[in-house]
Amino acid sequence: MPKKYETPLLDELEKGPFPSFVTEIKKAAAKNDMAADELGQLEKSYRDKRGYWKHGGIVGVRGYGSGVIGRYSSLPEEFPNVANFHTVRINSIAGFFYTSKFLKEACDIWDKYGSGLTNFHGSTGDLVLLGTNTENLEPVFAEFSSRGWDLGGSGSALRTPSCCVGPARCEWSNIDTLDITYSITQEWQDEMHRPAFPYKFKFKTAGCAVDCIASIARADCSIIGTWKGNIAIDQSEVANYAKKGMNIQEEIVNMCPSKCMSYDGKELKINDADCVRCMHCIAKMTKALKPTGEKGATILIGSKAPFVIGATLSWVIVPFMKMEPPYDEFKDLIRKMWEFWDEHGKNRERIGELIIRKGMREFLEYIGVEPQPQQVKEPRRDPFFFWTEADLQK
Amino acid sequence: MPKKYETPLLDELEKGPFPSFVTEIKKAAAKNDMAADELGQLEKSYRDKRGYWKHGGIVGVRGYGSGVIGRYSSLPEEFPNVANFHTVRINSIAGFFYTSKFLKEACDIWDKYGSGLTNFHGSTGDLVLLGTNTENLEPVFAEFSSRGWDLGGSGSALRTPSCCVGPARCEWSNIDTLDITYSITQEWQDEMHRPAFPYKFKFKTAGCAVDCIASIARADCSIIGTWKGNIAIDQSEVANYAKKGMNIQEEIVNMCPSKCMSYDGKELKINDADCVRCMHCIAKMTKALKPTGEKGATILIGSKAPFVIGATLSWVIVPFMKMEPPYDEFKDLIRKMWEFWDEHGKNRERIGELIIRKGMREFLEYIGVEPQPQQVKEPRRDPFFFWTEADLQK
Amino acid sequence: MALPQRRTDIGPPHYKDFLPPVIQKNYGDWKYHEVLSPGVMVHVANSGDKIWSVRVASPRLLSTDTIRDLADIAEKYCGGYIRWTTRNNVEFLVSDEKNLEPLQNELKQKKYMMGGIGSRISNIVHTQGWIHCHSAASDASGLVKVLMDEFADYFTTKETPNKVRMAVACCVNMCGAVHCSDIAVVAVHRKVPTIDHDKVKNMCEVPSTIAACPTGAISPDPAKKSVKINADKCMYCGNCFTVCPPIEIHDPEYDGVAIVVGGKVGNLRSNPKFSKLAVPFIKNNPPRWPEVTSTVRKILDAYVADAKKHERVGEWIERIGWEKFFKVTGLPFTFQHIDDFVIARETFRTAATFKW
Amino acid sequence: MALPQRRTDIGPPHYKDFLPPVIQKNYGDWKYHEVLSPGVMVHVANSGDKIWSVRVASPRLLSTDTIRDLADIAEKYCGGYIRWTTRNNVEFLVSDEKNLEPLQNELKQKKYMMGGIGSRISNIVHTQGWIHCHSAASDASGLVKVLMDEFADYFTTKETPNKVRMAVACCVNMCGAVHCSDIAVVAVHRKVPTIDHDKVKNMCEVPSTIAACPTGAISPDPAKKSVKINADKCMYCGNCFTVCPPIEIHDPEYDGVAIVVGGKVGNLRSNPKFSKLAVPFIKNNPPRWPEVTSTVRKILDAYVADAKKHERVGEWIERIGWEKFFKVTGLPFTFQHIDDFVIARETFRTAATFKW
Ligand code: SRM
Ligand code: SRM
Ligand code: SRM
Ligand code: SRM
Ligand code: SF4
Ligand code: SF4
Ligand code: SF4
Ligand code: SF4
Ligand code: SF4
Ligand code: SF4
Ligand code: SF4
Ligand code: SF4
Repeated sequence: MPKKYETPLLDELEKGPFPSFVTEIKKAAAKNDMAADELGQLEKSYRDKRGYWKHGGIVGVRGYGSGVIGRYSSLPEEFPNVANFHTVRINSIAGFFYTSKFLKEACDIWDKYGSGLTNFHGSTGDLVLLGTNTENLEPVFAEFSSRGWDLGGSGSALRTPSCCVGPARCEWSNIDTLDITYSITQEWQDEMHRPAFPYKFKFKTAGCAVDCIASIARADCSIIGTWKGNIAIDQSEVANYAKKGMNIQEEIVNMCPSKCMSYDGKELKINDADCVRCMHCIAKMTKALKPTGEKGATILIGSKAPFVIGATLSWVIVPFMKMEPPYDEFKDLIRKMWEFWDEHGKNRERIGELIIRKGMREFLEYIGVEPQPQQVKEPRRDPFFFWTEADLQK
Repeated sequence: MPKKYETPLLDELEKGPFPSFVTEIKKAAAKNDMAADELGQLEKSYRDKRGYWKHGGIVGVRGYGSGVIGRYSSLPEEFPNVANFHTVRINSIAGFFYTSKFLKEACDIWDKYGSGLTNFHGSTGDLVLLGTNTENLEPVFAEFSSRGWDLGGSGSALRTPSCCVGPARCEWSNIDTLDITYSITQEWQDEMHRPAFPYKFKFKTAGCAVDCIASIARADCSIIGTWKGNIAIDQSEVANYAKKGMNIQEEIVNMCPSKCMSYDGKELKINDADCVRCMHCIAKMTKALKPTGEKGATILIGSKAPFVIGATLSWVIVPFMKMEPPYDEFKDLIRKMWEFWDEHGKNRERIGELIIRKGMREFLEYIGVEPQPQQVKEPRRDPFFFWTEADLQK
Repeated sequence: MALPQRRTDIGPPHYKDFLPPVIQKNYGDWKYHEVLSPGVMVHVANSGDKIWSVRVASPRLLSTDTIRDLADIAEKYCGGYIRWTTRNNVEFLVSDEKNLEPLQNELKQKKYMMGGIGSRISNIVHTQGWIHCHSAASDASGLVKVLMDEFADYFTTKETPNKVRMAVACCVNMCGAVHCSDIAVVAVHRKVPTIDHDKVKNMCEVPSTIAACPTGAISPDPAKKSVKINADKCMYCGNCFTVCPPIEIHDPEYDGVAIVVGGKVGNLRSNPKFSKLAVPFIKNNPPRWPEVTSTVRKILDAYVADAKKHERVGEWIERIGWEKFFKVTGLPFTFQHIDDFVIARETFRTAATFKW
Repeated sequence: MALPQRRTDIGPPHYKDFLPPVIQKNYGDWKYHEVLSPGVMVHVANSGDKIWSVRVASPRLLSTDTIRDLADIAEKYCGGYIRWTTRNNVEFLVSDEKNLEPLQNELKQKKYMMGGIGSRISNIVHTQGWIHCHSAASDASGLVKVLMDEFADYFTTKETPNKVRMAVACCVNMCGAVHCSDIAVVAVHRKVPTIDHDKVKNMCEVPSTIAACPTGAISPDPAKKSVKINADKCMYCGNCFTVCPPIEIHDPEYDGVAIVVGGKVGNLRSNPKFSKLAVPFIKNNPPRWPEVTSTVRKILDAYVADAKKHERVGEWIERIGWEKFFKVTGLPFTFQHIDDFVIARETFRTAATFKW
């Protein structure tokens, strides 16, 4: 029987309508020593207002440099079952689809070899197995991999790519987000499992500019579906929205960022040449509006958390690229980017930081992409700029 | 008789409808040796596509460190009369008003001691006497100062303050731009004439946010008139504008940046609490709209040309200050700023650059101004920030 | 018992094997969707086929017991098909309309919290906190729990002007999307780290420790074969601690959280935006951080009361102006709000336009 | 002849002594104004008094002959009262309506160019150029002359959607308001400066020369007691030349001008804005720089054709988007347009929204 801790503080977090993580830990703690000690240590953190984990060491499964986050308690005597307590990142399914069969199998494995605690999902998109001891890592990996599952990324490596539900269940997807995610994940297994980059690299793929996977904020490479063509309008559906009480002028026309819509109470018009494909009108009137024409993606680079130069959002590198299997054009572009990063990136320098340090020109020339106004919000303001010898001869 | 140069290239610039500076130089050159050589050297510059002036040396009038820009030709043999050819900056009248009497006297002096060429005005706002030889500097100064005129600034000093026409001939001025300019000019003669700052310092005063003196772009301290109160609306004048063909909805209401106006075809309404006092509606419907309530100024700091960190616009330090003679509150504030600059500024560091380097907090605390949301477009984005011991105890 | 044969670099299974048949059939061929209730939506394919999604909240940290229960329910009503959303909610994928009602009944009976679809508050993206991370300056799961308790009715029933995306990060590494969320909580330190010099020499690379500091506060201390920190420059970000364990940044007395607001990631109407600082600091007050929930409540109430339909928090604030945001929320504006980091100058008000 | 007694630090005369009586009387008490023609406006006081202003263009560089003529005219029709505007135009201040007509007749007859009032192109703010400055990479007065010739009808008669403020600066010191103008020309270099090392040691302060470089391209060259320039980092701004004369930056073959657009200083409608790079380089082609005038013409024509009433150039561009600006003007977008200076990252398009 696992040790039972008094948890007066955490018990407070079992109250209230939202499902309680404390209840989850207690469920596991009832039958699992690690989960029990996790609970005990957490109660102590709540009492002392501080964490009790130490930096992770290098720990993992044979042949892999990533996929496991090492973690050690700073109170190993008090909580021996989490003295070492590493998380295992299982590469999730594109779109986060599961079957009950797999889930149950996973639970069986994890109850046997781990804490019985999980995260569905980690912020990057892994299925996180939350804590086990060093000696269980190989068994966990063997169990999962033999069933067709593999580890995700960690460290200075490609991280588990993730995507929005896209074509699987959304009417707006311009690209096959799941297939892209699957394809790049398979393509770059080595890059994911054997850290050789200057720092981490993340892909996130969204089917449209709604960006339900937060790609523009949380991926070194953000792939965002878009189109070249008009928005088809079903005027009878427009009338239906109006009838149901939508104030089309206020809610749609006035909120269009490029002011390219008009509505006279009967007909909705769009000046497609001025549309910036923000998705607002389409999202709010899904039955009436539909993009038509060529589908593809905008490729943006560089978003990340605040360290070291402040948070960044990804910015446009390629305004439009066709995205069709096997995605060779895209993959070649990425390889070029990685080469550039490999050549110039400092240790712990994300690719976006490197481009900011080096300047867009050097990057674009290296990867062979033309300068285009779509890459910038506005041109430079101060008239200091470089000329190459070749430029001067033009 | 001054030397006559062939000027085939410059002659091209006497063609066309706009008054020609070449014609002006020729007029002076007809009777003035310096002007003649200026013309000759300029023709050569046009031919060779390069200037022929050297860096200025330290030159000026006795007891003054500023007011004269030293200039030497790099072709003294070829153009001996401009071998040294310094400009004299006469502090202009606030609002750039003149009388014919003064102008004629000035011309007489300048014909006698200078090139006969002027700039009405230099970009800072001085009456620029364009070029004379070193030995004429003292006489020019004696002639002007004995008539009640003084030199403006140059070098690392206070520069000649300037202002829009303001209350003298504009219905929108919230402050007495001329009086403020006169008062600070008189107050700080020493700061203007004996360079002791880390670098130049400019004041520009605009009566309202239209900013007809470009203060926000070209002054270390921009004083911009504003008000606290409502915009009074004369509905009959509104109707007149409509009658004369103004599309009030499109031209006024839709262009209001804070979207605080409405117009139903009869009555114009303003939600004054949301007005940001941009001046658009007032400027376009001057007969119908008038600010009421308390008048004063917003004090902004820091605009300058691109070197070294890129061009800056001035930003808000004090959102609202009463501006009444003798402007003590304002002057005390400026003295505090200068003290801060004096203490921390590097050589050739403008005050705005210093504040950017040091951070707003240090500056605001030094000058005794509270942090206020009006000072920023938006709060910081990255959650890295300082705490003083005092802050921590709060 | 022998372990099964391990395999390497096989990557995840193909997604197709996890899609319900109706999705496989109508893949990429959806026509529209309708939100039937806060917890239920239906997607209709061009073929006329439909799939219903029933969404329930999840604390993200799930025990195997709970996962088994979810799997059981999915088997009963969804042919075993279930998915998670990008914000960690669970979606039961119902292909057969007649299962919709019974499924919901069972979920209700088992006290699963349905909702989160449409213009409301969905689940809070968050991180490890004291549960598993060495870097945490606060706990993430606890903060999420108390916030979601506070706003539960906005998940299950009530509407907000547009979606409100919240996030919690337990340190400035921000493993959640704090930097682009409508309202987010991020844990921060406020004391200069202390250095265990003896350990630095063995455990840390001096150059990368120096490079880790965003403000250049760290320099070598050759005498001690260690580094030193210029206290005047340090803004307690903790990045040196990340790369060099003997640098200790935690301080229970002074650690706590900041609240940032107004970010978004979607491109609808206005461009993606960063969150900006609303409240620089609230002390850690576990287990229920009442000051945090009441402050977030203030912000949310002001937004709900004043925003136009479809306006996100950041869009609302930009329309009314930050000065008004501080006025209507009653939050104090402090020196901490004024940027002094790399792009500070771009945040200064270079205009004479503002509200009183 | 003996010089008169000099006086020091007396400052300029009091402005009151230079104001026409009607202005003195109605000072600060104006009610409204009306633009009667491109060169004439009347200001009406609350008292009912009026003052007419008649505006004429000036090349700014004036000979004493011309100033005397202006003074004569002012005496004849304005009681001697005259002023200059902040953009270097001349304004005759008429207190007596009956002088208005004769004044205009004389101005016409003497070929003064009346105009510049209202929504049109006014005079071009500019600088010294080859006329007086050592730093000039082009001439300012010449550029102004050819541009104002080109657009003279927009000064005297034709209207633009809103005022168009132009500026010319003869080097990147930008002694005009180039950085916030609707359309502006700024002279630039394109070659790494050369250094006369022997002179550097006597004439320059090494530390301030190094500090002058915006890109950190300059470092000490102790052997030569001079400095050296890292050619890869230098973007030919010329600031080192300003502080250290033996550094030569001029290169007639490679010097020329850039065109920037979209700036403004007023707060009306949109906040003050910086100008942005439209054309990185046009070779100096004196005396009439035809490539400059035709390029500015292209930009102006596109603006006039497409902007809404009251939209300034920058407001127009922001409405249509920069990608469309380059499209409608036909100007090429080059690497030079992409910022790589201090706030570069803030200019990157962090959104998926743009036009094709
Ligand atoms: C588990 C997870 C948080 C979670 O609870 O979901 C996580 C946890 C950690 N992150 Fe993270 N990051 C996680 C997603 C993110 C994200 C979000 C994302 O990927 O969408 C970010 C922000 C986006 C980005 O990449 O910038 C993120 C930005 C960081 C950073 C800052 C990186 C930077 O360039 O600034 C660090 C610091 C580091 O790399 O040393 C970091 C480091 C860490 C470490 C490894 C702590 C450390 O310094 O060694 C954390 C381990 C916690 C633990 O003990 O379990 N984690 N981390 C997420 C990964 C789960 C998964 O694989 O699905
Ligand atoms: C005469 C004038 C241009 C004109 O034709 O109108 C002028 C001329 C010079 N400026 Fe200027 N500046 C003049 C107004 C400006 C302005 C505009 C303003 O004041 O509104 C600016 C931009 C605003 C600002 O202050 O930043 C300006 C920014 C500079 C700079 C850059 C300063 C900086 O901090 O970046 C320099 C370089 C320097 O100070 O060494 C500069 C330096 C110079 C020097 C002294 C050249 C030098 O490096 O020594 C020029 C002397 C030219 C000559 O030989 O006659 N001048 N200078 C203007 C002064 C006339 C007057 O007193 O009325
Ligand atoms: C299921 C999910 C995708 C997935 O792969 O898992 C999803 C699904 C849908 N999103 Fe989303 N979004 C999902 C995360 C997001 C995210 C990402 C995030 O929050 O981190 C965003 C970006 C948020 C932002 O901008 O900060 C997002 C912003 C939207 C919006 C834009 C709202 C706006 O106007 O700003 C829409 C359109 C709308 O609501 O009109 C939308 C619309 C939709 C639609 C209607 C798309 C469709 O036609 O199927 C889906 C159901 C809407 C709903 O839940 O109300 N979805 N959606 C994610 C559900 C998360 C959750 O559990 O709540
Ligand atoms: C005379 C002068 C002030 C002075 O002290 O000398 C002046 C005078 C007036 N300005 Fe101005 N402005 C003067 C320079 C400016 C400047 C400064 C500059 O150009 O460097 C600006 C800022 C430009 C900018 O934003 O970049 C300026 C932007 C305006 C505007 C704003 C236009 C807009 O909508 O953006 C107005 C309002 C309007 O036109 O409706 C205005 C309006 C006016 C009014 C109507 C004010 C009044 O009620 O008397 C005056 C006559 C207007 C006219 O000329 O069309 N004035 N005006 C300046 C004449 C310069 C010239 O010779 O052309
Ligand atoms: S990002 Fe677009 S395609 Fe993907 S789920 Fe959201 S709305 Fe659908
Ligand atoms: S997608 Fe956006 S930009 Fe395009 S018409 Fe709709 S609202 Fe306007
Ligand atoms: S700035 Fe305002 S007060 Fe001054 S002249 Fe222009 S409009 Fe009039
Ligand atoms: S002054 Fe500007 S903000 Fe105020 S009502 Fe008029 S247009 Fe709107
Ligand atoms: S945000 Fe910080 S404390 Fe939280 S999981 Fe990420 S690295 Fe750890
Ligand atoms: S806590 Fe941050 S700012 Fe302080 S020394 Fe460490 S890295 Fe630098
Ligand atoms: S802009 Fe440059 S060249 Fe022109 S006057 Fe100013 S300092 Fe001299
Ligand atoms: S020209 Fe400018 S960039 Fe080049 S070395 Fe000189 S100061 Fe530096």
